[in-house]
Amino acid sequence: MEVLTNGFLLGATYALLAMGLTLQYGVARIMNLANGEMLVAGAFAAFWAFTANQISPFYAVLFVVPLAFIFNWLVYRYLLTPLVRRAKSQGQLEVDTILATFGMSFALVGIMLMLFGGEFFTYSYLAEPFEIFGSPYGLNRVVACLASVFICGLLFWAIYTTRIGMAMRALTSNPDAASLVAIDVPRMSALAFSLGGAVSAVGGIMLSTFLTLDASIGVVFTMKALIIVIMGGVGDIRGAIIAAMVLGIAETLVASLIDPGLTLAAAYLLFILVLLFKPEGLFGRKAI
Amino acid sequence: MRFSGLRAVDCLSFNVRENEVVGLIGPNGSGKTTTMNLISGVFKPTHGDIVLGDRLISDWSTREVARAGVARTFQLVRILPTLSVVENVMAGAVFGSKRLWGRELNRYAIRLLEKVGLGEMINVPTASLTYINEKRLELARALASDPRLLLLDEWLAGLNPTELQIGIDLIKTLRDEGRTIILVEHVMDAIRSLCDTCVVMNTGSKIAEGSPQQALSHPEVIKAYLGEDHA
Amino acid sequence: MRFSDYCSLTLVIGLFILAALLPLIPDSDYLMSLALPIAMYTVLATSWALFSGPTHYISLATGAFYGVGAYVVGTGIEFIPYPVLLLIAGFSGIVLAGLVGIATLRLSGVYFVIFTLGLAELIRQLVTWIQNNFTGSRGLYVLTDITENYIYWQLIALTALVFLVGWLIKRSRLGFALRIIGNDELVAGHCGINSAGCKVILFMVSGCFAAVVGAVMAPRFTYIEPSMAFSPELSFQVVIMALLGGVHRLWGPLVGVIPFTLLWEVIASSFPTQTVLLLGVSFLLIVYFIPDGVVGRLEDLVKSMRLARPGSNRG
Amino acid sequence: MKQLTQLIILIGAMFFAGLSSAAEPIKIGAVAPKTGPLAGGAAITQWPNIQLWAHQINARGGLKMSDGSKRPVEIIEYDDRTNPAETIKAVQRLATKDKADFIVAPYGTGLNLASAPIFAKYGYPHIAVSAITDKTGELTKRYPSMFFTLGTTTAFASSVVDILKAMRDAGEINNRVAMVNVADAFGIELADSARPIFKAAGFELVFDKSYPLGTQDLSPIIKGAKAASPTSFVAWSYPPDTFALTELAKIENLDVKAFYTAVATCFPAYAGKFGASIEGNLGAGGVNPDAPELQDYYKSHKEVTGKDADYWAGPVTYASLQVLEQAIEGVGNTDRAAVTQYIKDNSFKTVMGDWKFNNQVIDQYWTVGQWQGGKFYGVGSTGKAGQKKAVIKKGW
Repeated sequence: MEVLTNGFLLGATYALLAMGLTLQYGVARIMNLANGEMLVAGAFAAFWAFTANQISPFYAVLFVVPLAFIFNWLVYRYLLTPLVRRAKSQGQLEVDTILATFGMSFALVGIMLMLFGGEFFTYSYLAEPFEIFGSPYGLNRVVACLASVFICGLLFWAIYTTRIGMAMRALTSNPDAASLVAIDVPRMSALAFSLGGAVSAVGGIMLSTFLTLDASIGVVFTMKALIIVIMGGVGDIRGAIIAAMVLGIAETLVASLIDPGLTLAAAYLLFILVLLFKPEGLFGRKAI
Repeated sequence: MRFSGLRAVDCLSFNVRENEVVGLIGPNGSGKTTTMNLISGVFKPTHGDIVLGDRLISDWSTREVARAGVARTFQLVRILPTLSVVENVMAGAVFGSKRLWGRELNRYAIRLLEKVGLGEMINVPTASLTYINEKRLELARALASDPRLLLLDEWLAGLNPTELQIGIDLIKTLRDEGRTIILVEHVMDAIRSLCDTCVVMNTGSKIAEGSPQQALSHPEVIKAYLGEDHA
Repeated sequence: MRFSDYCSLTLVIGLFILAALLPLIPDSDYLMSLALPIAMYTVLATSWALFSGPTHYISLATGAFYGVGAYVVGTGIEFIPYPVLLLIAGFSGIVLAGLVGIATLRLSGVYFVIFTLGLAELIRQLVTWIQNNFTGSRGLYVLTDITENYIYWQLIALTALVFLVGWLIKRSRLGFALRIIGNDELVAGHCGINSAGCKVILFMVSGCFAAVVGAVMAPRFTYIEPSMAFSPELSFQVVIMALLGGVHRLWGPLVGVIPFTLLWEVIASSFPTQTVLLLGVSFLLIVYFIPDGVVGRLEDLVKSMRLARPGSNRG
Repeated sequence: MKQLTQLIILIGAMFFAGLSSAAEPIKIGAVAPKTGPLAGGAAITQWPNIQLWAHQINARGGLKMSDGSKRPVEIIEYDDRTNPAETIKAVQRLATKDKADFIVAPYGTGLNLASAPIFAKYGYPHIAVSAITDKTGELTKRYPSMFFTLGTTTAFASSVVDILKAMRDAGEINNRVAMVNVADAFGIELADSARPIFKAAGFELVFDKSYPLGTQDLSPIIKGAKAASPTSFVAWSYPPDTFALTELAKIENLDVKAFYTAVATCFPAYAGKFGASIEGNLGAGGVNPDAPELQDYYKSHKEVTGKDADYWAGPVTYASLQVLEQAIEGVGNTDRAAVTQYIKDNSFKTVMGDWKFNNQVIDQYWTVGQWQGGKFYGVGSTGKAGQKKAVIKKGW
């Protein structure tokens, strides 16, 4: 039970990591390797708010979300749109965006270094025990988990019930057809990309309450998010959530029952197995 | 060759004897190209068998089918743009049932190009070939493997009257050489003058089979092509 | 071979001899510190392009193979002669690439990219776990008398080898098959080509070279830390250098490696505090403004010059 | 932003220092990570100390030469992105292109060992501060200008065992020890040398696991360790895991009498994050913060760099720079061979006390420290003066 609860908490954290990338890759078709840096930037903002201004990280959400949204919109509009226009095929777009966003991740690390320096940053917020089923868990983790559930729920609601959400789903399944039914593809993609960036930044805020981060750690989170998104099936929020849970629980199981030294290896193994036996992801459709 | 199964193509069964030219006709969407893809291994039938000679090839990959001696052209021409004209033909003769290499390969490819009427185009960049020449090139590539069975998927479609005649004559020479060919065509003149047998399909099923005359005059066929009123 | 082939062959051999003589120039130390990474990245990028050029699969596994090679040397240096270790490293690279290739080359492009990116991490963890639980701190120290010059010469020899292998592949049935696969995989299948097999073989060649480079470089680092041996950064640098040069010619990556290494050096030495930022920016500039690589640009230039010359005909 | 303004001030200071004394500055190269996995550590122990040292020397007009003139120092910094290939390249660049007079040792064991051949080749004295290895004998023989200051892996491991042994002999803890390590070179090496030492001392490793570098959730480790009910917990950990393990141990209320985490336990940020709850926590390193020279050091560190110094590698780094400073002034010029010889032959007054290299190695150093009353005191060493007695931890 303890293991499962722990796995659930971790899985929820992973879902938070992956949600932003799901939107960016699934809808906007941008395999954003700078996603982790966005997350670290969000964490930085929370750290700064907490240590310099004694603002609770949860209030930091209020200014981080619009800032991240605008920043990502600018990135999409001015850096990625030219690539989208230039690409002759989906494959070429993927290669181009992978390279471009990798460059961006470097540039973002550089900017964060300039602004904040290279030290580790960490603070204590809600680092108190919280009992679930009789065993203690970090309250900050539990809160992050709740936030994750809330954000996933919100996105779920938005994607499956609103008009914009429907447009996004249309875009995910077929961008060409979407443009035929009068969906403004560039604008919708930009929206999804920016929203994804904002969600990642919020994820960073949550993570900063219990992880020790530094400016160049973003790539670790990008990697995890990529695995989850691909395991879940591209552009499928449900898939991403389930993949995150599966990964979280699997890692905790391996760490508790076999050897903590093999947790990440187990994660990759799971990833390979999913790809080999269900190449379109847990929830993905078969490519036509 | 026996054949049946799959939803896009259902209840279809026909035989092709050696040295025979079989025409596969039917309205758009009747499953002709799907049939070609099934035979050449692009799709695998969910039910039914495909037999080549005495071997069951239903589950074979395109590569295995090709190595067993089946070559094809495509409805939408697929030439290899970054290869030269000669190399395009070579592609067919290196890996399949024929395994030529070196000078011999070069001579062989040029001979085939001359045969399909591209003898003068050897040094022309592939990208600047005209439509009929692209078709000829693709045919030369298919012939390069010296196939037991040649699949021509609307090879004559889109040609102007003069080109059409050239094309029909070309296929005729192939028939006279004793090649086994399955021909998907809309051009009825070609069907009449080239085919020994004709299989008519509609909505995935065979509706008629026989000599071109017989098949084309079958009431079901007329209904399928022209609608109820003419039946 | 034609006369012009002999000319270019002589030229290539001459260049190799010149490159090999570099360490003998007095006061060439600073030059050497640039030439060594250039040689290393040339081998890596060229062998990467051997695979990725024709197949269009972006492999980020270079770091994984490199790390495996380094670890083979690290683990065995105390009781196995060094040249044998190089062979073992190459062989491990081949085996690993074979396994990975068979498992993943059926995946579509982007999954392959992500998988190979994770591969270095996966292997790093397995290696450290094994080390942690079974071999202890063995395999961390590589104390040898192999000097920088010898490493450089080995790399030059590897460069020659990778060019030779690349040239042989180009001339072989395999090379021809790859060009067809690169054009149209469906047609390739209908021509009787085993495209998966061809890709796996190439991936093995490329993995072998990367592993041997890792093995050659191991003595230079003295102390092998897993997090540094299996660096994802290396994989990306190789990709960007190869793409900067152009992957459709054998010498393409070389044309990318040299300017990129020099650019890198200029950035690192002139802007030591903003290195990462500027690297990112230069990376972006390459993606946006030289998408076809230097070779592509050169070829465009040559083409336009020919067109501009009056009376010249095509081809 | 802060760093940028500091940089401008620094450059300005150098400029004016350059004006006032027309003497040509002594070029000091510095290569260490500003990015990559080790950047976080280097930003605390390496870069600020170089900055402090250069500031202090230039503030007093420079290094005194034998001809009576004073030469300021000029720092040439390079970021090696925690990549040994880049370290090698940067050191080579400093030696050949920038013609640096001296080069500060890089940061981290791997980066120091990678660049050692280059230091040796050009005859630069190489005071490898942040390198902990058992191969000091072999390495110093191979590289005659290489010096070690921080200690050996075995000494670190056995010191921890000694402290636990003393506690056990006093009846404060029992034989049950939980040991974990980060699965990277440093952690593997330490765990590997600690295992036999624990066994020889009669301890039982009731939990012995590793975790990969970059693990996000360490709670299975703490839960597992807790389930094994040890009275001592030892983690050969890196900074991010040191923080995570401590936080989780606190949340889980891991009730041990001795709690040891390796690197970063001595960082001011550690105290900043956990406040008073870390009272009694053991960690790698330690100093005697009550020593007057160190108190001065901490004060000026805060003044010049705006940050608090840590309680281990930072002061040692500074001490190594003092060695360099005193050796250059002792020789009176920038002859590297002479300076290297001077370092070998003389003893030095540093913030870490008197230093004398014995076969190029400082063999009196701090190994274990403990948070006591808000300061990190050395409680284990190889013969350092001012050592405190380790106390047991009384809950979180």
